[in-house]
Amino acid sequence: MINKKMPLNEFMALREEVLKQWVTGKEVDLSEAIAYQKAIKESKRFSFKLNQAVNDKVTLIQPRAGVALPHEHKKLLKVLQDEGGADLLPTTIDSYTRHNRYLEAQTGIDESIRTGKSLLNGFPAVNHGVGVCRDIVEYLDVPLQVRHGTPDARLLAEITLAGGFTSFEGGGISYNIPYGKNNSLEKTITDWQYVDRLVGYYEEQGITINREPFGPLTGTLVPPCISHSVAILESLLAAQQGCKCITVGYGQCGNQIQDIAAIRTLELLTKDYLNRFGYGDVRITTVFHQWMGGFPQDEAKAYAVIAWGAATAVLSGATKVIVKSPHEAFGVPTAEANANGLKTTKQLTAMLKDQVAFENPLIKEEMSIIEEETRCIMEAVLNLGNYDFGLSALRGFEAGLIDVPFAPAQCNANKALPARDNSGAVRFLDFGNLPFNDKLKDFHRKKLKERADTERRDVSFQMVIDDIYAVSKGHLVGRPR
Amino acid sequence: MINKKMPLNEFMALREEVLKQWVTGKEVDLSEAIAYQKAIKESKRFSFKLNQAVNDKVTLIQPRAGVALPHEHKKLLKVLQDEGGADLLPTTIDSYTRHNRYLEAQTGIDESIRTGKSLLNGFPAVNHGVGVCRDIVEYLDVPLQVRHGTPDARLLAEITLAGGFTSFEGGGISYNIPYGKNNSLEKTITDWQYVDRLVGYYEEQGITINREPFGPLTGTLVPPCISHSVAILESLLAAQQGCKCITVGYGQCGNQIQDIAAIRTLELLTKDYLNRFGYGDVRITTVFHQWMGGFPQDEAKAYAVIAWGAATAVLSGATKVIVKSPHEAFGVPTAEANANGLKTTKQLTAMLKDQVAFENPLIKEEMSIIEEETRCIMEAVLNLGNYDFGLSALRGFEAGLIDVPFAPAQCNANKALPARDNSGAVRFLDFGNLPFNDKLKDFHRKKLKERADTERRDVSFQMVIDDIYAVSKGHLVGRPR
Amino acid sequence: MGNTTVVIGVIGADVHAVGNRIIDYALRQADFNVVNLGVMVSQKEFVDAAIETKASAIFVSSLYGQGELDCRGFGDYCKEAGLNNVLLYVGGNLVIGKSEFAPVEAKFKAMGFHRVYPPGSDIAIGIEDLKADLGLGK
Amino acid sequence: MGNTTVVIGVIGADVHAVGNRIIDYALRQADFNVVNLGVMVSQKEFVDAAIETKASAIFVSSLYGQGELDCRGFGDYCKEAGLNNVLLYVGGNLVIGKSEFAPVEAKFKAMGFHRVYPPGSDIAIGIEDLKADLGLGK
Ligand code: B12
Ligand code: B12
Repeated sequence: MINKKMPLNEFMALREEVLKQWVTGKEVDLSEAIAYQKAIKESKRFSFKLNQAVNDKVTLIQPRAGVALPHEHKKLLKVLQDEGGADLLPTTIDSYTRHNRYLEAQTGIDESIRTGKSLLNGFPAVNHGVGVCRDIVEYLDVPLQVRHGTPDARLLAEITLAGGFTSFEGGGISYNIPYGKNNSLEKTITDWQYVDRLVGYYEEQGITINREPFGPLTGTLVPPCISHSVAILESLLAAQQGCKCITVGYGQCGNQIQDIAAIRTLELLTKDYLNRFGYGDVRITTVFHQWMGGFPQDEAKAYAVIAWGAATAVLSGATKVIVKSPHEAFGVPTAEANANGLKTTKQLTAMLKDQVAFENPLIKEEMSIIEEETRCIMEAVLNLGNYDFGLSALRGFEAGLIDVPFAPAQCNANKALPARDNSGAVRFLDFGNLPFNDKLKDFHRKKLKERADTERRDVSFQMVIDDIYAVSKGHLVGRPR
Repeated sequence: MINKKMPLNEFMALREEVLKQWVTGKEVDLSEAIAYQKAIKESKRFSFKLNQAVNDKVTLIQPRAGVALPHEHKKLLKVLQDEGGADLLPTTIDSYTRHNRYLEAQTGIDESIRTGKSLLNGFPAVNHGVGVCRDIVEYLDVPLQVRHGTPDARLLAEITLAGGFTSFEGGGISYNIPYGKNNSLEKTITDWQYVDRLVGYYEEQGITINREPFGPLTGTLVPPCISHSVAILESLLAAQQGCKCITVGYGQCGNQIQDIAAIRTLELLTKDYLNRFGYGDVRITTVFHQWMGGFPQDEAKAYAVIAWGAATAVLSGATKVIVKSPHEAFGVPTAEANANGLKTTKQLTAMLKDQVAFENPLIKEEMSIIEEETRCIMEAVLNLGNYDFGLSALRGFEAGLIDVPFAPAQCNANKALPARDNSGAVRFLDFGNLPFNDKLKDFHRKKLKERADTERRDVSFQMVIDDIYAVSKGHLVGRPR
Repeated sequence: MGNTTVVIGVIGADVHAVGNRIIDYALRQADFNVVNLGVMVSQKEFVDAAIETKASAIFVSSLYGQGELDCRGFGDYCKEAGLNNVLLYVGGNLVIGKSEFAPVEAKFKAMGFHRVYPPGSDIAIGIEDLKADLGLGK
Repeated sequence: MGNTTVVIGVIGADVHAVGNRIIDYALRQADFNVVNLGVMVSQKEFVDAAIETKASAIFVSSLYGQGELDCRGFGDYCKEAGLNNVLLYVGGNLVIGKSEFAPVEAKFKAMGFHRVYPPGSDIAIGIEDLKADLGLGK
């Protein structure tokens, strides 16, 4: 990890190594790639579309999607664009590629060809290489983003950016903690500084690549202050490497007041911290993820969850919304199911876009809670790391000052536990080592006591379990039944 | 029309006539019917379930449904109860019965038997008679309501109440104006006084039958003050005949602020007027109808509209919500499609029930607009009719002081024209003879001017047409494109 | 087209008035004479109006699902009344329930309608067809 | 059941940790010994742990869709390692995409699993089955 923009020569030396990780690495020629990116027209650039959305006050819609084989992948994305009306397209990467297991990914590709169906849960972009990526990007009319969950995404970034993608999701924290087990945080942050530096290099050449820290983390009862802290740290890290267009994200918790307050504070706080450290020129937009936890199996019920997410996204003023499908509880959706999720969402983003945003004392109150919590965490973390962003993240996680619920990563403390309060907002049942002041702790305790009293039971881990299942069983708060 | 509770002897004399209208009339024996109703257990009574919902602060869900043949109808309702999770069940009556064309209804029944599919758009309860109704009611576990659109529903009420239904929708205004062409308002009000008197009679015997004026009227851009005025007048008329349990309704307009304000003012104003005329003992609950205008054909989009209606219903605090299906744009839904609409709705009524209702200055503002508009209409109408409710309604419609947009009835002025403002709230583009004060008129004009300016066109009938199509085309406001 | 008359209305016990109002408006915008019988129109009222106004076409709407019962024999009835050259169009939600359109179209063509329109059809298409069928230029 | 051990884990490159945590909790509540290998567990790790702890059963979870590739040959591998009497259960979102369960079940049984569970299965059912298969009273 370093605490400054990586010097060009070091970066270039490192690139040599990275490009050797898989055979397709040699397809990347950076100056040719810059020229290629320069030729991509505005309407197919992420940064342009996001700006437009901000100006037009609309919320863009984007699915997740990826299959093993290029022609199938093209067909899929085309359906999502034409039928689903996606404003932005993804390319979701398969799990072998995410773990840099390119050999296994190759088996997956071969088997998929043999059996005629995708046996990978995403598109193995590294194996396919630069040319195939370009072919896909050229085939479509809207901007494309790489969405994955890759702790070491250096080669993936090289190949896909040379391949014409104009946005890249992830970060050294958000693609480690929820997405791995034994990855050192120091290494993933370092590797993502490389990715950010690459994006920074493109920026220096006049090409803006959008960067998007992964907001929802484990998708499971993550209180806003946790994901906000991660988003801010990753934004600082990215800005430091020269990224100028960042989209910070948040996964819907389900209580509309909390969700609206979360998106608003996410934008305000990220801008505030970027300003404070001299990155006031970075453009910040927001992404709202429709409910990321367990879904109801019934499709009619899944549509309800999707629609509620769409409505909240718009009313919160998010720049874009990531869309789920009615197949969510079962498996990777068919193109049709995926398009259906988009259509449900588009109907609401369009129907609600003219509606005045809610102004509401409860939202204000919730905003000040989230802001105070996030500042408590951020100040403690930055202090501990001497205002070195990477070090702060590292030490912050070590000390449990940031703690992501239900994360598989061993570098996460896993002591803090969330549960819903009586109105469904996500609070802390156990603070672990979160650096909250007494006032905040009292607030959370009071909120959970209210619920416990209503349910005539004690605050306990059973509540957490009940909350994990609640949405899939048709509720928000997991009440005893 | 009379302006007092109908004397018992007059009522009983009239009953003789009514029961002769069709052969099944002679199956009705009032004292036996009272005994039958007394034996129906609480959990199968509308009034009980509505009270419970008010106490528990939940929003109940109810579908529309009806087919020609009894065994098919039972099967259908059972699916909606068991699969769909309907809290309350309907029996929607076919259009021939609604127009007292029992002979044609009989042809419909016969043809349906012959072809093996329902050729009627509802259940012809009069033709089937008391015994069949009871059989249906007994087969199910939740309360049943008659839903129809019948200008002269006297015989239908006699048969279905003797048949064990515990709620009856409609009213002399709301089942005339949107549902007929040449029906005299005087006659329909008189005929509905009979229905209310019948319900009042049951009440005197200790049986509470819920009454529900039909809120949405033509379902097409009806501003709240219009449907509120009708609901208040019909509540007064019903209360006068002894009804004690009334559910007033409203059809979703689509702007959430206006919709929430509408449900709140509907309850407040109805109670206020009932109190003022000495009917403070009538229990008032509310029903929110999911979007009643043209639906999108695409099912994923229809789900979005349904879900948005469900969410708004809960956040408005309505006692129940009437549910649409994803087949709405095409035709009477299959049992499955109907159950799907219910499931989508239930997911949201359950997920949102714990969320604190929105308090919001915009809602307050909208409430005071709706209240002022409604009071303008009500005071003018009551004045014109010397505080005789029936006469007030009659003269009010004659004078165009109440004017329902797009109504087929010739007794409706059809001069007022609605259109959406810039944020999608329904306003008046033409006031016709609505008795609004200048302040209100200025408000509406200002609101429409705002929209016209945004769209760079004049306020005109084209806006109205665009608004009629908008939701089915994926928007709320019909902007030029 | 100012001297071409179209009779429009909603058949049977059907009261859906909104589409009717829009069809009225659209035909007038396209410069047709419109005789609008409104909602709840019987077969006889359609035919009488067409005879009386020397109409070139009848636009029947049926939304409420019972159109199959209401429209039976309409073609024959028109012929009997001597309306051999009058174009008969029908549209709306013609049958009960969501169903494939082809059989519905066949069914209504068998009843004597020249053109049949699926749910939610854009009225502009009906007007284009009418102009074509009547040999009127654009 | 305090002396009956179950090895649990999420196979392959799969990191879905939530269900694993709940299965852990539920098995302990039901008084089993639990050896939880967490996420991203290889076939070898499952087998080694089962041998080492003399486990009676292995609960394999696979959520991320690539279970079909990850679980191949698991039964044979267990047999080769001498785990003939160890019960092999598998559950989660086993294949890619929403699909009928019967063929999926057949496919995983052919790989040597004794029981196969569809998406979102209640873990309580798995525990009941385990007790039955092990002949343990309720
Ligand atoms: C939360 C979530 C995530 C989180 C996980 C956080 C974490 N580290 O835990 C995040 C966002 C990081 C994530 C990432 C991914 N996810 Co994910 N995720 C989900 C989601 C929404 C919920 C899973 C969950 O926690 N459920 C709650 C728990 C309690 O239930 P459970 O896991 O099903 O387990 C219970 C039962 O299944 C059963 N059970 C499980 N195993 C066994 C075994 C036995 C023997 C028995 C008896 C019972 C049993 O008991 C458990 C306890 O009740 C599901 C979809 C859904 N279910 O709604 C998708 C889902 C599992 N994810 C999916 C995918 C594809 C991915 C990604 C590849 C995503 C991507 N496209 O970016 C990555 C994979 C990363 C990786 N390498 O694994 C797919 C899998 C597709 C498929 N099978 O076809 C799903 C189904 C979504 C979808 N429809 O596309 N995901
Ligand atoms: C608003 C509405 C009502 C209002 C009508 C108010 C009024 N008096 O006008 C109210 C609430 C009163 C109502 C009542 C009923 N309704 Co209604 N209603 C609707 C709804 C939601 C919209 C209709 C509408 O106004 N559309 C907008 C206009 C502009 O479009 P349109 O009517 O389709 O007409 C356009 C085109 O179809 C086309 N077109 C029409 N005719 C023709 C003819 C030709 C020749 C051509 C070229 C084109 C053409 O051009 C028109 C203009 O663009 C529809 C469902 C939907 N579409 O979403 C149900 C619907 C039509 N109603 C239905 C039913 C069943 C009823 C009731 C029996 C309801 C009940 N269960 O209580 C009663 C019937 C009463 C009666 N006797 O007719 C069903 C019909 C079912 C079927 N066919 O299988 C529908 C489809 C809903 C459903 N899925 O169940 N309804």
